[in-house]
Amino acid sequence: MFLDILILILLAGAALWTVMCRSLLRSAIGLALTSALLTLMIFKMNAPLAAVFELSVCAGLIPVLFISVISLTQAMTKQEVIKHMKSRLARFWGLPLVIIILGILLGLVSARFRAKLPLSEVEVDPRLVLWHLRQLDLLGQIIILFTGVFGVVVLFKERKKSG
Amino acid sequence: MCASLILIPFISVLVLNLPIRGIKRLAFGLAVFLFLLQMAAVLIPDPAFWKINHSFCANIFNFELGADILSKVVLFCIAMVSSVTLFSAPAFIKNSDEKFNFINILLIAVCGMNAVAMARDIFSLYVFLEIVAVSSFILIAFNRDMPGLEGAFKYIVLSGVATVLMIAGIALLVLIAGSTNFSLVHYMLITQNKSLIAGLAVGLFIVALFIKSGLMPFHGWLPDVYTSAPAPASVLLAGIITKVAGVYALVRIMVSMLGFSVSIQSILLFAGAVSVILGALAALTQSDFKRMLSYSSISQVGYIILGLGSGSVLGIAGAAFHIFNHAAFKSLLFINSAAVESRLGSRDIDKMGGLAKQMPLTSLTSVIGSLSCAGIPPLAGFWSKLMIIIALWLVGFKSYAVIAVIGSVLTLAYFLVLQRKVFFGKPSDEFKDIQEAGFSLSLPAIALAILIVVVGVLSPWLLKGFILGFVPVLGG
Amino acid sequence: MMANPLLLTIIIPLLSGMLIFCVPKKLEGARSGLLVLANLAGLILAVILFKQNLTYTLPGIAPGLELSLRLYQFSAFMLLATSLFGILIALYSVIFMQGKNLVSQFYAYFLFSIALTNGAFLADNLLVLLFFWEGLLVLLFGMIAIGNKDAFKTATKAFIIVGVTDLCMMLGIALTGHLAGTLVISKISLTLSPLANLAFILLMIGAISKAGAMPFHSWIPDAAIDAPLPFMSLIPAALEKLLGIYFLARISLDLFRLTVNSGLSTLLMIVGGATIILAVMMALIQKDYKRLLSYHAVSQAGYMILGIGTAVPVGIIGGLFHMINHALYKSCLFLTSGAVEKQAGTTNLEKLGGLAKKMPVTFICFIVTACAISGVWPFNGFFSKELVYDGALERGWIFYFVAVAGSFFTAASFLKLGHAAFIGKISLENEKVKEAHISMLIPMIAIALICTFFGVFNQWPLNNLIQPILGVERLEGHNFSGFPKNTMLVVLTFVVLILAILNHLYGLKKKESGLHALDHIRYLPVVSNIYDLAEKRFFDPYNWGLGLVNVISRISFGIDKGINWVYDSLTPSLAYGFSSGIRKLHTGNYSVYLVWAIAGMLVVFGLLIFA
Amino acid sequence: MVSGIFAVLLFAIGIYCILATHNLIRVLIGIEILIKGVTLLVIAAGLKSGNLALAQALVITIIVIEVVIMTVAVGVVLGVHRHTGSLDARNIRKLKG
Repeated sequence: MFLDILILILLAGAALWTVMCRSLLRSAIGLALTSALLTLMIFKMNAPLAAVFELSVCAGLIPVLFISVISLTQAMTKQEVIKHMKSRLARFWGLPLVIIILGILLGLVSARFRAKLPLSEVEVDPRLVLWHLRQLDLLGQIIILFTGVFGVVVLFKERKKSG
Repeated sequence: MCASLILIPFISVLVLNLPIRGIKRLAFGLAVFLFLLQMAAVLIPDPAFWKINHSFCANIFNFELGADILSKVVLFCIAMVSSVTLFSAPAFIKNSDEKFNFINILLIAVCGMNAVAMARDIFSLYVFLEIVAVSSFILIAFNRDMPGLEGAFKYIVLSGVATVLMIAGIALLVLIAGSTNFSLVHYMLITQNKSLIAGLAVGLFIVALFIKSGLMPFHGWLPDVYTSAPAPASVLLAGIITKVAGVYALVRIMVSMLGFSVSIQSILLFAGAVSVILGALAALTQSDFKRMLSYSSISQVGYIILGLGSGSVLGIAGAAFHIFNHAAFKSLLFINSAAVESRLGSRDIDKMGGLAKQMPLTSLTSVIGSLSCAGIPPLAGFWSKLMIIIALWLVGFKSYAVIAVIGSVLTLAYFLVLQRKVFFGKPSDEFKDIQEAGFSLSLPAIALAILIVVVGVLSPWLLKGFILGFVPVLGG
Repeated sequence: MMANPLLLTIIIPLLSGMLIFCVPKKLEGARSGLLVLANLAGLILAVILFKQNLTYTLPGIAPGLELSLRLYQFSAFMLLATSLFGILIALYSVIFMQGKNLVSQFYAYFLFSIALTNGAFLADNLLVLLFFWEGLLVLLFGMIAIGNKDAFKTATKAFIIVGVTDLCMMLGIALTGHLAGTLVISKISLTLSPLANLAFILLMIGAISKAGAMPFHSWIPDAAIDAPLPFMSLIPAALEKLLGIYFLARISLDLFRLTVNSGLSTLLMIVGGATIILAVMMALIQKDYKRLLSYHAVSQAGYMILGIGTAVPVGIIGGLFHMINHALYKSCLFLTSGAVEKQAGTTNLEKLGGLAKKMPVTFICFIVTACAISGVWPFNGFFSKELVYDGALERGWIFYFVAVAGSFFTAASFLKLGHAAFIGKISLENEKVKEAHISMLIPMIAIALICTFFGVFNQWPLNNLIQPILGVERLEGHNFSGFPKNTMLVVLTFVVLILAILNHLYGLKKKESGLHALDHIRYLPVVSNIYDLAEKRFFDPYNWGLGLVNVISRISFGIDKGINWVYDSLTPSLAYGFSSGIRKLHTGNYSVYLVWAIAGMLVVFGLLIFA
Repeated sequence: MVSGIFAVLLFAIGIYCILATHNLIRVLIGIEILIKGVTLLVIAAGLKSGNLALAQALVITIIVIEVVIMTVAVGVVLGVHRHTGSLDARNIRKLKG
């Protein structure tokens, strides 16, 4: 239990760092870190299959996607960075404060949100659930992947410069 | 068999993309054929078709789907608006490759919307909502011009937040009900005492779908998106996508899963009333044709939500009828705006005037669309508004009924402004040599106008059966 | 479903009206043909439906809202009358409207009016009635507005007056529905109570303003000048009178049981009496053919209201008989004025004269119908007026006196009119005037013949058309057909008519001009002052209203302007202000939109969790 | 329970990031953090109610959808960059009123 809470606190911390750090590149790395910590947490919760997906896709693929975008776009000049930093500080200093206060508040009121739980079912393999009970979702996954393909075709295709 | 409404469009997308020479040219015809087929399938009341496990596929595919009259109304609207969009596309998208892509994305969006209309599982609903959302992102940014990209980005942000709220709601349902099936969740929600978590879950769903359907004050993205999307895409978006992804989903979830309570009803009614009035007010001074129509959309969605909020059979029947009507007249009006835009190259209504002479068909059909939207008898829009107002009155929300009537007056007001500025009034010299819009934009407009008039005139004879059809929807 | 005959009576004219819009301008013949055919179909339908009892309920829109149509004795009779006037005036307007502007609009409105009037007669639900009634209001506006260049102003005036009274009627309907618990006309039967009295008065205002009684009449004479002429003989002379009196009869006979000694009955009689005398006095001094007729249209409505207001069977029968008689001869009179206008180019009596030789058929029709309106035996007006006199006498001599005085002035003014227009010296411009076109003459002759028929054989209309409306029970065994039984009254009537002729001869001798034969009345000491005021429209409540607003506006910064400001500036500027305020809130920044959404979310959570 | 609290905290961080940042990529990162929080919530709910298999199935689907959305979003951001030459979110306030 203690380990769980520690991971969760680390997770929140990683998210905070992701949001607040100056460099966009580090933000993307922070996101990967957050995902990795989340993977750890999911794994701790006895959900290894979801954990694997989270690790490979969210901690791997998405940060790579972001980093590639960041590398495609040019960085800011130094002056801009300095100017930017000041305004960033003004905009973001409140965040940790908000998070801490919110955490305490939620801890206080959380006792009221107690659900009456139905009886636990017998543990089944998630793969069986996915393949037998949630076929519609699988179809949805296939379709959305196709949608993504068309999205790439439409949005990434280099068009002839027409002005 | 109703699964075929999802599978066939998807399979046709797959087939169209096979590396066969010349198959791309079939895309347009195939899509038209599919949409007509879908309309026919909805209108033919073959109960066997709508049974879930009908054919041999039952052994392989195990889809949780179902269709009642509410779904059928929406399925019909989907096919109707999509075919209209398809017809209007060639006027704006000239490049044949781009046209092909457009048709593919349109088919995928239709596939997603059909699934949303028939889903009986909250998580599947979410998955297909996302398919619709992603395809609409692509459609908005289709031209990759700056306004389109800006609108798409705003939609991505707001829709992303809505998605997250919805998954959170699903998580809470998993926690308290252990399932995501509509009827199971409904059963659990009834049997369990009203816990705070259940209340939170309801709130999350309502807010998520309010954002998706663009009710005030969750509507910020909507005018920007409708305005910035390419003309055919905005027909699709305004006519059906946000209605299915937001409004229909909300109606479905309320009716089949969450059920009504006093506080939920008061939230729905309040948000509906605010949207009706503020949407209409905001539309009043717009100078962009499409932007005015998009605020009008917000206002009309408010009516649908008012009908839903009444919680009665009549109100929900009225809401469903209004979804249909809105699909008809709003896509008609967007087609009109597309026609004007295609000829004038501008959407600024302050600069237009006297187009009724140069574009008589567009002018006439837009008058029919506007009047139907403002609820003038005997056009179709009148009946659905009447049903909603009567439902509100009968249930006892009399002040909301009055608000609905006032909103109707405001609707008439801004459409009068629109008509006066665009089609009547002084013709401007700048646009002297304008011709009537081409065949591809006139044909859908005429078809929709005829549909509005015919449905309106026949309504008194059809409505009774229509309303009675909704008794099992609310009962089950 | 669609083929239900009751619906057909509404749908046929409605559809043909729409079709007329679609007919291209060049095919004038097709338009006219469509107009006549649609009316002919209506007439045939009305004849077939006559003496039938049918009900038809529109499929329900909402539970508890029963929208039904009902055909029975009374409405069948009204339907027949409407379609009769429809076909005759249609024939007439085909010629009259030749070469005028906006013909297709006029034809379409014509047919729409027929459709809506039929609907109003058939309605068995106050809401349905109101729907058709308000539709007529819109058409009224449209039909006047397509007249000459001042017509728009007159149309606005008519719209405001009739609109205000319709508003009263709407309130009355709401109140009646509240009291009776239903809006189905055939199920309502209220006894009089203070609240019911109020409801009755509100409904009555609607009814008598439709019938054109004082003080809601003032748009009619203006419209007579400005609107297209067939409109006058169709709407104010025929359809609106029929509709107004029909509704008045319905409310006093069916919806409320009007009793003899009730204040409402007296009120109706006072309104009727005042309308008779005041309007006819105005008619006396008119110098325009159409305007004079239109004041009579107002005045004659007074007889009907008086008759129904007496609440005794003889009066009611008289009032209803007078309604149909009046519709007949007044539309014919308007048609003669139209013929004169078409042929001589003017209806100004100063410029007319000696047309009897040039237009003999028109003149004969005029004579017949003028006799009918003045109550000369053996024309129809005589018999209905005698019945009304009888009823009025039963309720008090003063009402009888007013009615007879009205008759005197009516006769006097028609003597003047006939003299000025048809006899006397012919002016140079009118030397070449010819008789009107045959298709304009046919309706006139037909109506004049019906007038005579209804007079000589008054047993037929009374026994077959009018008396069954009241039913055997309420007639208490009386039969009012045949020659009037009260010989005293008949003699008095003849005396009055002779007096009128003598008066005319006296005036003629004094002024030597038919037009000015009544000037001695015009310039009687007190009367002349009143007339001066009247000519300045002093007695026009519409003008009172305007004057009042002006006076107050002068005192208190202008309520007139204030009201205008509310409508023209405040409401729109509020709306526009809100609108631009809302627009300014949409900054285009997605963060702002997201903040709204999050704030909305928190509110929703708050409501759901803590409520 | 504890996971629920942290899910809300992640949600708050994500929303704050979207609201406060001026960089389009960071907006997407904010959305990513929102999804992270919600993934945690789904798994925790599944664990608590004994429906872990279902929860895992849902999470896998969510992740697939997330990737596609992010890909399309990145495409849009690149398009904006192509037009304006920067990733500044203040550039996309042209549509208003």
